[in-house]
Amino acid sequence: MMTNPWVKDFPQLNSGMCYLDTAATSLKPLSVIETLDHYYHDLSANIHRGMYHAAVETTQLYEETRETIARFIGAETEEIIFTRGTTSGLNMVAFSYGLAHLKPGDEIIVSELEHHSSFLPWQEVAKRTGAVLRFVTLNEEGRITVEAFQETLSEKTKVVALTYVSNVMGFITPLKEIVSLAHDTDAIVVVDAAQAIQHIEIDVSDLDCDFLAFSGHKMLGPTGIGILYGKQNLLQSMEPFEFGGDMNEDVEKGQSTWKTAPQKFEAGTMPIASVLGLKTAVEYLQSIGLKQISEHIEKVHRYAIAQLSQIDEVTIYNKTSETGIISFNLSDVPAHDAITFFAEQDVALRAGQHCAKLICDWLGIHSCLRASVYLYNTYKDVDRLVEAVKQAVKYFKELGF
Amino acid sequence: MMTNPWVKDFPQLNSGMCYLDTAATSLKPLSVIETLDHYYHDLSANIHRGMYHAAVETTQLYEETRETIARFIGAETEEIIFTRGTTSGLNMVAFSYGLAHLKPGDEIIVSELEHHSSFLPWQEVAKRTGAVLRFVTLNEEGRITVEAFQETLSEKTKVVALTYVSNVMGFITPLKEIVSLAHDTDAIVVVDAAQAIQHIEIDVSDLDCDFLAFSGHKMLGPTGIGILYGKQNLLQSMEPFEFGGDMNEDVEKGQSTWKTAPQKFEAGTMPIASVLGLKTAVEYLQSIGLKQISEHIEKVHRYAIAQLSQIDEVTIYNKTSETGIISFNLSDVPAHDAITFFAEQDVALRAGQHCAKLICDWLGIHSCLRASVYLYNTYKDVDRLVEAVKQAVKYFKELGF
Amino acid sequence: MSGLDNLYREVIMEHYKNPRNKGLVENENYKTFRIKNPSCGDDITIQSFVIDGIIKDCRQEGHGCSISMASASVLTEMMIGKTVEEALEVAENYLNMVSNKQYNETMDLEEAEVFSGVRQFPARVKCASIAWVAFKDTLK
Amino acid sequence: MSGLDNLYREVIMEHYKNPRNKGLVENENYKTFRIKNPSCGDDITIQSFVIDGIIKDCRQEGHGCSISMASASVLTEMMIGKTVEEALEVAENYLNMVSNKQYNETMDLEEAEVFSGVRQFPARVKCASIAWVAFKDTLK
Ligand SMILES: Cc1ncc(COP(=O)(O)O)c(C=O)c1O
Ligand SMILES: Cc1ncc(COP(=O)(O)O)c(C=O)c1O
Repeated sequence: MMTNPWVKDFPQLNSGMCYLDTAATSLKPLSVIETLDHYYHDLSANIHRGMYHAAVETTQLYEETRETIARFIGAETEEIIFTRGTTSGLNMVAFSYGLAHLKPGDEIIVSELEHHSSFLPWQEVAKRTGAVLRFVTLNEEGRITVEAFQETLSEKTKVVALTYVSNVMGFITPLKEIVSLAHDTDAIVVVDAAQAIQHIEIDVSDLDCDFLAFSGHKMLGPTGIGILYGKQNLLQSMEPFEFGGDMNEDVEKGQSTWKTAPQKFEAGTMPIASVLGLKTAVEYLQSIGLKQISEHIEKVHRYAIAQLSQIDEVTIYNKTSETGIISFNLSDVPAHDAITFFAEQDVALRAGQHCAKLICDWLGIHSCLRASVYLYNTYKDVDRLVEAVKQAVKYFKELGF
Repeated sequence: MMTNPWVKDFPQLNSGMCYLDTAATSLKPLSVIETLDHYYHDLSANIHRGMYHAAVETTQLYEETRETIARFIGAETEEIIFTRGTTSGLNMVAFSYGLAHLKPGDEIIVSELEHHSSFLPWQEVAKRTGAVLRFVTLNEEGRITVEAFQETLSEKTKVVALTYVSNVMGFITPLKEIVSLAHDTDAIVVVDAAQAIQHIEIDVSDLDCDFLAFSGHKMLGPTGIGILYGKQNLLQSMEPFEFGGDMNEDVEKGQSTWKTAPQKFEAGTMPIASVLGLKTAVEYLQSIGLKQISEHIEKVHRYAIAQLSQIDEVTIYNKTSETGIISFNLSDVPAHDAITFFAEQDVALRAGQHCAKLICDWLGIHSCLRASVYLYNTYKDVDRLVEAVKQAVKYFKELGF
Repeated sequence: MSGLDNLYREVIMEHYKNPRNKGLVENENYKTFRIKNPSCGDDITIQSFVIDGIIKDCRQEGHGCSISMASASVLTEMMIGKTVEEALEVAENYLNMVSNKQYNETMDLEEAEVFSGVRQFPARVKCASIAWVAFKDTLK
Repeated sequence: MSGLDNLYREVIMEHYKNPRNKGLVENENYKTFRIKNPSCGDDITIQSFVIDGIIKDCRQEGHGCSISMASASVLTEMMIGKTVEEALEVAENYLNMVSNKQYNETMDLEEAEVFSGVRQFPARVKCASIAWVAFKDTLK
């Protein structure tokens, strides 16, 4: 039995809850909460333009966050836009870039693995521009392969919008090869990294993707903050998505001009406290190292798969996944009945379509249970899950399911 | 001398800072900070779909916030949309409503009092649709009058986008009459209430405006959260502004459908902690009462105007303002030089154009100083400001300004 | 576990296993309404056939959890024979009961009473409501 | 107050009151660049006239706070006579100094040295930089 040195950093676990829902949102280490407290308790200032101490410190921490994030993913500072979350970032790309660049007949490659936040903006842009959505054919496991991507790619492809890690299947998309192929035909690649950023080392300059979006709340950070990375030349060429305070240069009654990116895309007062908290979250991740985190996840994940596989009534949809996400069902028990049982045992899972209906359709299921393993999970959590699953199977059988 | 019973609720004041920058962002009472702590410390869950205790409590608090806000402004629960802030709310209206409804030649009435967040979205929508921006002529004080509005209003007017309280002049716009006139010609009225919500009792059913937006961080709430109120029939008729998780009903490869408002406009994970904190902020405001708050502001404001008026070198641009905002300059001292002096004395003001360049142009100034008085300010704060102004005048005179 | 047992009452299990009035009819006199719950995957269609203000038939079809399936089944059985007015009143009261709002406790909710256990499970309120909401829409 | 005195040094006040090379010329050989700072209201235009890689003239115009005005004045005076290469090097070093980044302390920044006090006032860095950024752009 290993002891988990990180559990103590997460006060939410004090209640004794078995938290296996990180894919929905992660817990937050105390240091992140302390940063928020520092902002609200001691600063509570708006950024830029203020000259008093609190405003200056807040502004400095705010801009340092941008630098921290840039270094974290190998980007330039000017390529980091603060957003409300992954969803907002992906909408910005779809509407500021996509609407302006797509013509009838152009093709947008997506996949059935996409979260609705990575799919719906492009479905809408396709509708408005006359561009066509193309779906990468998933292999028998449900994975995006380079070969299948290559078959979908054509001279008409202008945008490739793919998830880095599926929030249902947990598979890692072979993005490096895909980006390289897409660029050969001059398509841009938009990456949904919401389920990757917290455990995969990302270097955008190496990956060479054009845009990449993720959320703070899934990477130990606060709610209400996300990041959109974009290549500088693309960002500079794009129109703003929202208009308002602080994103403008000159304002005249007849016409106005915008700042350069990233400020051009940050209209109005940003979620300042959450920005500051995100810096601390990244520092916490860096202090451990994503490599160590993913190794830990892998160990616990493999243990979970081994245990769950032994229960006849459990169907796992992604046994071969290389990340911490496990999607499964109990035979004859609808996911929403099962999840209520788990909740009563203080085992935190999630049931439903996970904002990814297309992959549920592909799997031929209406919904499923999802357990997701992260840094602060232990073998003991898995044991609790397995025990709860066994009890649930028994309970529902006896009820007559 | 009155003693201020609310100061003790604001830990940010412990440092001894003289805070006169509420118009930029308000301080936060301890109860709001505690709500955030409760969320991050004990819950840290995502809303909807989770069945475990933390998710259920979070979801409940989240939806209770909507009810609290609805009651606070006399709206129906379904008319309350959570946004990133005033800026986001106003952009939603401009792009989801404005783009769809405006044609070449239609007119949008705005004013030179608008904050850039209330002006730039409509300038952009005008550009894209061929609609024309019309400016209400301000009276000699810089106020929007019903008469001037009436002169600008025409059969061509389709949208009226006005601020409730100007963040530079502090004047209250006579909205009730304006809304009624606008509705006579079937124009809709969009209200920027960012500087009104924290001290004016708003009842949208009485005011009868069509949309109204404000920010949490200016009303004792957290950063990163705002509210857009919209009349139900308008919201239901509008297309979503962002697309993604949780705003959809059915998702198919070819086509998808949306939930009804407000969920239709809340794509992806919302700023959950900030939503919860906003509820506590509103409860704090309600526990005191906006009437008592505005009376307090008025007293301190009048005292400040009286004191500052006695200093020859001070030019006040809005002496007759009925709210807590004071915009002024020191003769021969650029605002940015003066503000640095104040900062050194820990007197928190703001200098610049305050994201409202058009009113600076109207005043014929490049920038100004702004002090704003709120609930937690005292006569003593005014005395400190006045003393700092006197010293600044002396200091810069001696330097040779 | 007592909470859970309160939810999975015998009547509910019985309806889940032996659903009443299942299967839709192709008849344009039947008003049909379908609701898909995008987060949990429930998909329920209700049909009602009204003559002279009286509900002559009520059908249901779909898939979902035991609570949503059973509540659809109970609904159809209860509604057949009621006037539209009565039906709407009962449905409203039922929806208030399961969502833990004020409701008329003196009104006879018949078998639907067993869904009162749902109040302890706020996250399952939607499951118990979906068929009833769809039903109300068939009467519009 | 010692911090403030460090900011408002005599040289700065002298340039603020007696700005050098003020007023633009209408001559297409002059490269012109204007920057408006939308938050503080500064509005500065710099012109430079280069022959054979040497800055023959440098002009400034605009309005703003004393720091931005003085730094524009100091800039123009310093740059006239320098090669473009030297000028860019000095400007880069100056911008690093005022923004409290690593900079070459051995390089002679002449009168511009007095703006080192700005480092203690992060919110004034832009004031001290705006003319110099505009100047760099005239040499592009
Ligand atoms: C009148 C007015 N409108 C709009 C805004 C924009 O609000 P936010 O920056 O919170 O989006 C502000 C504040 O900056 C304001 O004072
Ligand atoms: C793969 C993936 N993409 C996008 C999102 C959307 O992120 P958010 O809701 O934070 O905007 C999520 C999480 O819900 C996700 O798992």
